Amino acid sequence: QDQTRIALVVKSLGNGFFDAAAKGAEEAAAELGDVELIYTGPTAATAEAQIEVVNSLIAQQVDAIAISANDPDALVPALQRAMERGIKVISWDSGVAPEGRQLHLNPSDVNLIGETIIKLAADYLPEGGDVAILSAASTATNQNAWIEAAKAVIPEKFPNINLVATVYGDDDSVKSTEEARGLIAAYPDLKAIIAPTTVGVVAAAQVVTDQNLIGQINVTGLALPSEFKQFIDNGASQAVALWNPIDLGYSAVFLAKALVDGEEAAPGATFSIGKVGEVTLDDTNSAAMAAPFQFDASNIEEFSKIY
Amino acid sequence: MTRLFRNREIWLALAIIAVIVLVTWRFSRFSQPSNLLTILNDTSILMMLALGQMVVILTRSIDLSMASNLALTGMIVAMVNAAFPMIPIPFLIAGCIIVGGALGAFNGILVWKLDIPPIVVTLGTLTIFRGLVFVISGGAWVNAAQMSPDFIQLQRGSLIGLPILTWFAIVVAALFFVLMTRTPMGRSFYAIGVNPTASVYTGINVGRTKFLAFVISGAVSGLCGYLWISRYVIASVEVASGYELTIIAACVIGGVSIAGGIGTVAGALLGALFLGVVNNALPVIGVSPFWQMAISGAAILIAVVLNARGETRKGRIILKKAEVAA
Amino acid sequence: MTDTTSTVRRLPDRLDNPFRSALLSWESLLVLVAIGIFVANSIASPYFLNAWSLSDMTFNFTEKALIALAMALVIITGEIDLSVASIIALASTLMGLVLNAFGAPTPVLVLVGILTGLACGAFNGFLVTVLKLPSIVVTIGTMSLFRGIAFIILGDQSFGGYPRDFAWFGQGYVFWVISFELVLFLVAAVIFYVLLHRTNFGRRVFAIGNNATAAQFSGVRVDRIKFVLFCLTGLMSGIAAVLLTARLGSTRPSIAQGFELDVITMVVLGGVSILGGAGSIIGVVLAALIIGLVTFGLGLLNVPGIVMSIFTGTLLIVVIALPILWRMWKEKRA
Amino acid sequence: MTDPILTLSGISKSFPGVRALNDVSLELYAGEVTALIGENGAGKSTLVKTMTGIYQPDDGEILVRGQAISLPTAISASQAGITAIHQETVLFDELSVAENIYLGHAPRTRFGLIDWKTMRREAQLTLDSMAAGIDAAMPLKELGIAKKHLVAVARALSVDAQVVIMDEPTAALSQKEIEELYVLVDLLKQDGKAILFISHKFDEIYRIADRYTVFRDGEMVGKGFIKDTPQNEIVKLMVGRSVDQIFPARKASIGETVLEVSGLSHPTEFEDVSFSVRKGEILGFYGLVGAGRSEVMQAVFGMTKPSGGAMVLEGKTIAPLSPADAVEAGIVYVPEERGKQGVITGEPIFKNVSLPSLGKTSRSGFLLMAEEFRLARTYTERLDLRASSLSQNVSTLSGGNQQKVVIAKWLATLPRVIILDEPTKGIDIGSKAAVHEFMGELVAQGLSVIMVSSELPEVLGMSDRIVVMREGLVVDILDNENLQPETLVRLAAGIAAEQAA
Ligand SMILES: Nc1ncnc2c1ncn2[C@@H]1O[C@H](COP(=O)(O)OP(=O)(O)OP(=O)(O)O)[C@@H](O)[C@H]1O
Ligand SMILES: Nc1ncnc2c1ncn2[C@@H]1O[C@H](COP(=O)(O)OP(=O)(O)OP(=O)(O)O)[C@@H](O)[C@H]1O
Ligand SMILES: [Mg+2]
Ligand SMILES: [Mg+2]
Repeated sequence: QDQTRIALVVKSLGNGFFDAAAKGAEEAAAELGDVELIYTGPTAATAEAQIEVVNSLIAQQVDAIAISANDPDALVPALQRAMERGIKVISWDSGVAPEGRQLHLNPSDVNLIGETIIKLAADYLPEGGDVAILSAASTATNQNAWIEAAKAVIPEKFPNINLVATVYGDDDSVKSTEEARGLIAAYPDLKAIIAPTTVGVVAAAQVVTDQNLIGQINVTGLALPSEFKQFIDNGASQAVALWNPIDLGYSAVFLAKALVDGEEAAPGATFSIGKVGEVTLDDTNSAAMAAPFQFDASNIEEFSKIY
Repeated sequence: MTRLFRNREIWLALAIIAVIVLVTWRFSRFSQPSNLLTILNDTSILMMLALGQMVVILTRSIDLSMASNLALTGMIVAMVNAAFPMIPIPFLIAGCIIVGGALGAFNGILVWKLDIPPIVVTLGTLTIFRGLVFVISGGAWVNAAQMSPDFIQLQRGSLIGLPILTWFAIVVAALFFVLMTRTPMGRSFYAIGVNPTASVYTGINVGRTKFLAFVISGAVSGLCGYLWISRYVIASVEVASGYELTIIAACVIGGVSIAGGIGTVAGALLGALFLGVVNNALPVIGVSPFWQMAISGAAILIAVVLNARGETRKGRIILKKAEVAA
Repeated sequence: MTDTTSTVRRLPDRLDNPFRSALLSWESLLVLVAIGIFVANSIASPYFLNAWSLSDMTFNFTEKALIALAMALVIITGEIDLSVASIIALASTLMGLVLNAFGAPTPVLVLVGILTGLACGAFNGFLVTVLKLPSIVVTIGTMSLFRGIAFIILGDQSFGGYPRDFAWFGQGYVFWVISFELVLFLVAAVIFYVLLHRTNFGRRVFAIGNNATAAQFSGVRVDRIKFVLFCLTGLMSGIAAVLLTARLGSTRPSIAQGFELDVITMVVLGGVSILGGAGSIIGVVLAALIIGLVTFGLGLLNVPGIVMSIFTGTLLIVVIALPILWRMWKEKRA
Repeated sequence: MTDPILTLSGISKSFPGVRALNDVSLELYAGEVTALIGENGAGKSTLVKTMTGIYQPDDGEILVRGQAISLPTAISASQAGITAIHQETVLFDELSVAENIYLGHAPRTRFGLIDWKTMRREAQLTLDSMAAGIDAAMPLKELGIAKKHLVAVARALSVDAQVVIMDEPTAALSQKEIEELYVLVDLLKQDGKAILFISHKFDEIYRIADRYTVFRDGEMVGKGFIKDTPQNEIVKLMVGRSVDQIFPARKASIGETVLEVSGLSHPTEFEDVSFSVRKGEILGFYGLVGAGRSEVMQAVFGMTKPSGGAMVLEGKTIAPLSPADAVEAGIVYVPEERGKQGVITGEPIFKNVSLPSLGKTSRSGFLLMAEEFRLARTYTERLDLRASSLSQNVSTLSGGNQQKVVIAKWLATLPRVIILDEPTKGIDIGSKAAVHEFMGELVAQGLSVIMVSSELPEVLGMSDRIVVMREGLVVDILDNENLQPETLVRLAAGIAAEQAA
């Protein structure tokens, strides 16, 4: 067949972040010309559901799979089978263990993200204080990596920040809301909630707004500007950060296409990712796309129109 | 007095108070009125859903589709609000009740006219309704930014010191109380649960009564669809996914017999409140979130064992001696 | 009976023609449905008719179908087990635990998985038969409890690093495209068929489902049989846990979330009466196949899983409703 | 001669496979009791249900005072002035007595809500007028079975009706309550109500009925005035042949003791129950309904757990923990509630019969259907079971034939002791004689039979010895020789004790 069929598999459909990524992927497909994009994923963010999706992609003999995984290990056997059948496999956003993919595209550098999320809170806490993390699923690879990195950076760079708890909202708005309430109830001196997930950050900001704690508790983390604008506006949050998911989807398609076209994924290799620039693989065949971008009152209006 | 203590609602209320006292003992802030009111508010939606489910369970049926109904109605109302923000909220609420009721009526018709077991019907509509959420929304979420301020703020307002959401629960509970104790329809739910064949002899149309029970549970789900979406300000496919079991758990803890015919409004409310208090207490006393699930599972089992103890039918007693002792 | 000896009437074994009733049975309806979907799939997707595709398809349902075999028996007795998916989670977690803590070899892992399932099933069975609690409530409770324990053990961690020979249970092929999972399922299906339809045990299972009180008055050890069935469901869940863990190569506490409803859908679609007393293993096997065909076929068209669930939900209701509508229509005409 | 209040004519009703009623007619007259008589399955209850809006007749018309009416629901029947005490209990355990009486026609307040106060008051009035001694506010589940039946009667009387139907109202009542019911029927008669009375007991039919109508196999085969018709004529109409009401002579030779029960106790139901039964003996258990006889039998059968006592079967101490243990030991029990405890409705005859004997009809746990059919045929044919085939569903059999299936099931296990709990309750006269005949055969074969019965003639006619129970205690054990019925009644009702005191 003449068209290159690339499947963009996301953690779950309907998530604004991934919809934005899909938009970028479409752009890339249009730019490359001979690419047919299949945008798919489960509705509930589970590994089993993703495996079924991968199985059907294998049966359809697509040329490449670019996946943001719900579990780094559970998908390995299925993806290995895909590779055995000649399908190119890359992971992006949330990675798969190295043996289950040919390369991984990090949205940004793990350590950089870890530092950024703490810095977002610390910047508005000159005298320091208690902060807590509201994460996504306890199994989410990328969130866990960022939290590890954040914990590592606290003692030396932010000694007066006291991380009191890490809780998990499973990227479910209800669970996230409950966990945020729990944090506020359990830690009366809490000064900031850091939610490195677009679902959790909205839930936490809504709770802070509902409980009239604006000004006392600052919500921060990783947020989609379009979903989060109102909370910057009402002061529940001072600033959040995120990379550009459109660029992420765009880059993933470029990388997948490059592999299909015969480029080798090996440590040190450099790939062009169209208008975004280029990336270089490290010794685990991972690459980082760009530094996270910070949104605050000064620029949220503008970006909320884009994604 | 002994009769009072045979009453399972009393025991449940005592259990709830015990949990509150225990937690307060370590964290005095827990029993502050404001926190207790917050818990009540947090539990309001579950209370209403439990009441709807109770009516269905009383008739020896079960409605597994309530959470999906809630998600579907919620998505519809969110999309309508996003598209036509000028429609007044009371109209939207009425619309939710009608849509939810219609979805419930679909379950009810299958149970009534085709005589398919309710668990099968609602197992099917559980997946169908949720699938429809995806179909109508195309998988996209409706988020806070797209909803009108009124839509979000209505339930957050307060009236005589209580949030509007709590008032919704209070009004719904009062309506259910009148329905279940003072109307022929309410009594017929009990009757067909206790003895369906005998109900026919008293002129009750068993199928139609079940149908009505499903319409009621559907209407409640619909109402809660709006309340849920405006509370958590996000409408997505996964809204309240798996919540049907929590609703049933609340009923069971509240002493609603899964075999039908037994259950009270107070019981269902307390059952929901019990889950609300426990869920609220865990993070406060610093129990790792990973313990939460196991603890609520154990709570359900303990409640069921205790309820069953109370329910061991003290059939009739023949021996005079034993009668005196009892 | 003084004068009856002369007028003893001979009772025939049966009046209806067994061949004719087999033709009109639920199973034949399911066979038609299955063939219909198979043909539709072949037309809709060029990738469907391919040995490897069909083999991959079986992975989508074999673990659930294994549990459905045992669940069918539980439902025939009028009980239900909603905790099966949580049993998988707990069994998988404990397998991971013994692997990571003691480096246990594959046979020990398999044993731990199976024994955990059995123990969980026995716990359910105890609550249902000894404490006389309704099974639907008990298993809603243990559903949270079992998975909750997995969460306590694992927290945000995962267990991985399962040995290669262990992975074979979930990924290995016995012959060409015939996977170990499929073979195991077929063998189990035959065993369950014999157990339910050809043994005294099965006959008693049906009797309990039809009228547990009368069965007990007839000397059937109702509680013992129910207890065994809950253990059996636990056991099958344990086996499914071994397969699923081996297939995924890792354990998270959220493993197998939502399986219970899929399993019950298979059982009900297979013609097992949710009210107890009726059902067949052949029906359950066909229903598993139908659900596999539907989901895989729609997957090939990249239909999202949630939309597939509309199809399975509708299929469930329509397949149950059709015979009823048919009967009503016939009655109206008569 | 007045015109009838209610006239049924040309009524037909079919169920899938059964023609329950075929062109039957019936007239009910004000101030008179009409007895409806027929064998089990003759269609009596079906007719009642068509008259009360529960079933719709396929054909025919119902006239009230000459006006043709249709009764689409149970409520329309009570509005038309027809009320009934149904054969099945129309009662709700979890509801209060008052609500049981008024469910479906409860008094309302101005706002259309149920008026609990009025309801309770009216219910209490009705109950008191019957001298029932029941508190209307009580939950029904706390009443004994006989009192429950009185509630059912009160329910029927709470409707202001011209036609009162009673479908076997005395089946679950003891002698004292039966007498009170007769008084009630007389009062209704004086009020000018038309009463339809269904019963299998001829003594009571002759006592209270004015007219009779006889059904056989869904057809009306005769009617007339009771006082002009001798009993054997009605019986002949009913069964199509003449039947002796003579109990078979007991000719079995009584041997050594087979089962010895001593000091059997239960925390709430019975205490210190001791008796023994010998080979070839029929041991009768007499008592008022609710005396605890069934509970004792179920304890012997391993169904309920006794709190104390011992049982010795043929020299071996046994302690059955479940019916399965009892069956293995050789004790079997034909329960009182046939539909709930006796037959497995929904399964065919042969599966019902073979269920306790599966061990014998199978090879190493695997079913052998041919063996099952053989076993089932042997025993059902011995009992002259009326069925179309062994694969017929037992739920489609009449009550008497269901009872035969239960007995066949137990005979196939070759028991030592067979306990029959109310073996002829609700069974028509023809089948009754067959059951009695058969009990005679059982003892002749060397079995021991324990027969629980509330019917005096049956107890006196069949038993070798009689155990009388009252309120969970054994009052006396009597040899059945020249026993006066009065003795038994006095013992069972505790009158003797009072006189002595
Ligand atoms: N709902 C039903 N479905 C099928 N057959 C029925 C149904 N109800 C009654 N029958 C059949 O109709 C016939 C008449 O039954 P009915 O209950 O009227 O008898 P009956 O005269 O009241 O007997 P009994 O003295 O035992 O109460 C029987 O053969 C019975 O099996
Ligand atoms: N209050 C009650 N509620 C429900 N069922 C009852 C009640 N009282 C008695 N029964 C049932 O009615 C039947 C007769 O009661 P019981 O066993 O106490 O009396 P009995 O002396 O054995 O009388 P019988 O002559 O009817 O066998 C039993 O099957 C019992 O379970
Ligand atoms: Mg009758
Ligand atoms: Mg009895």
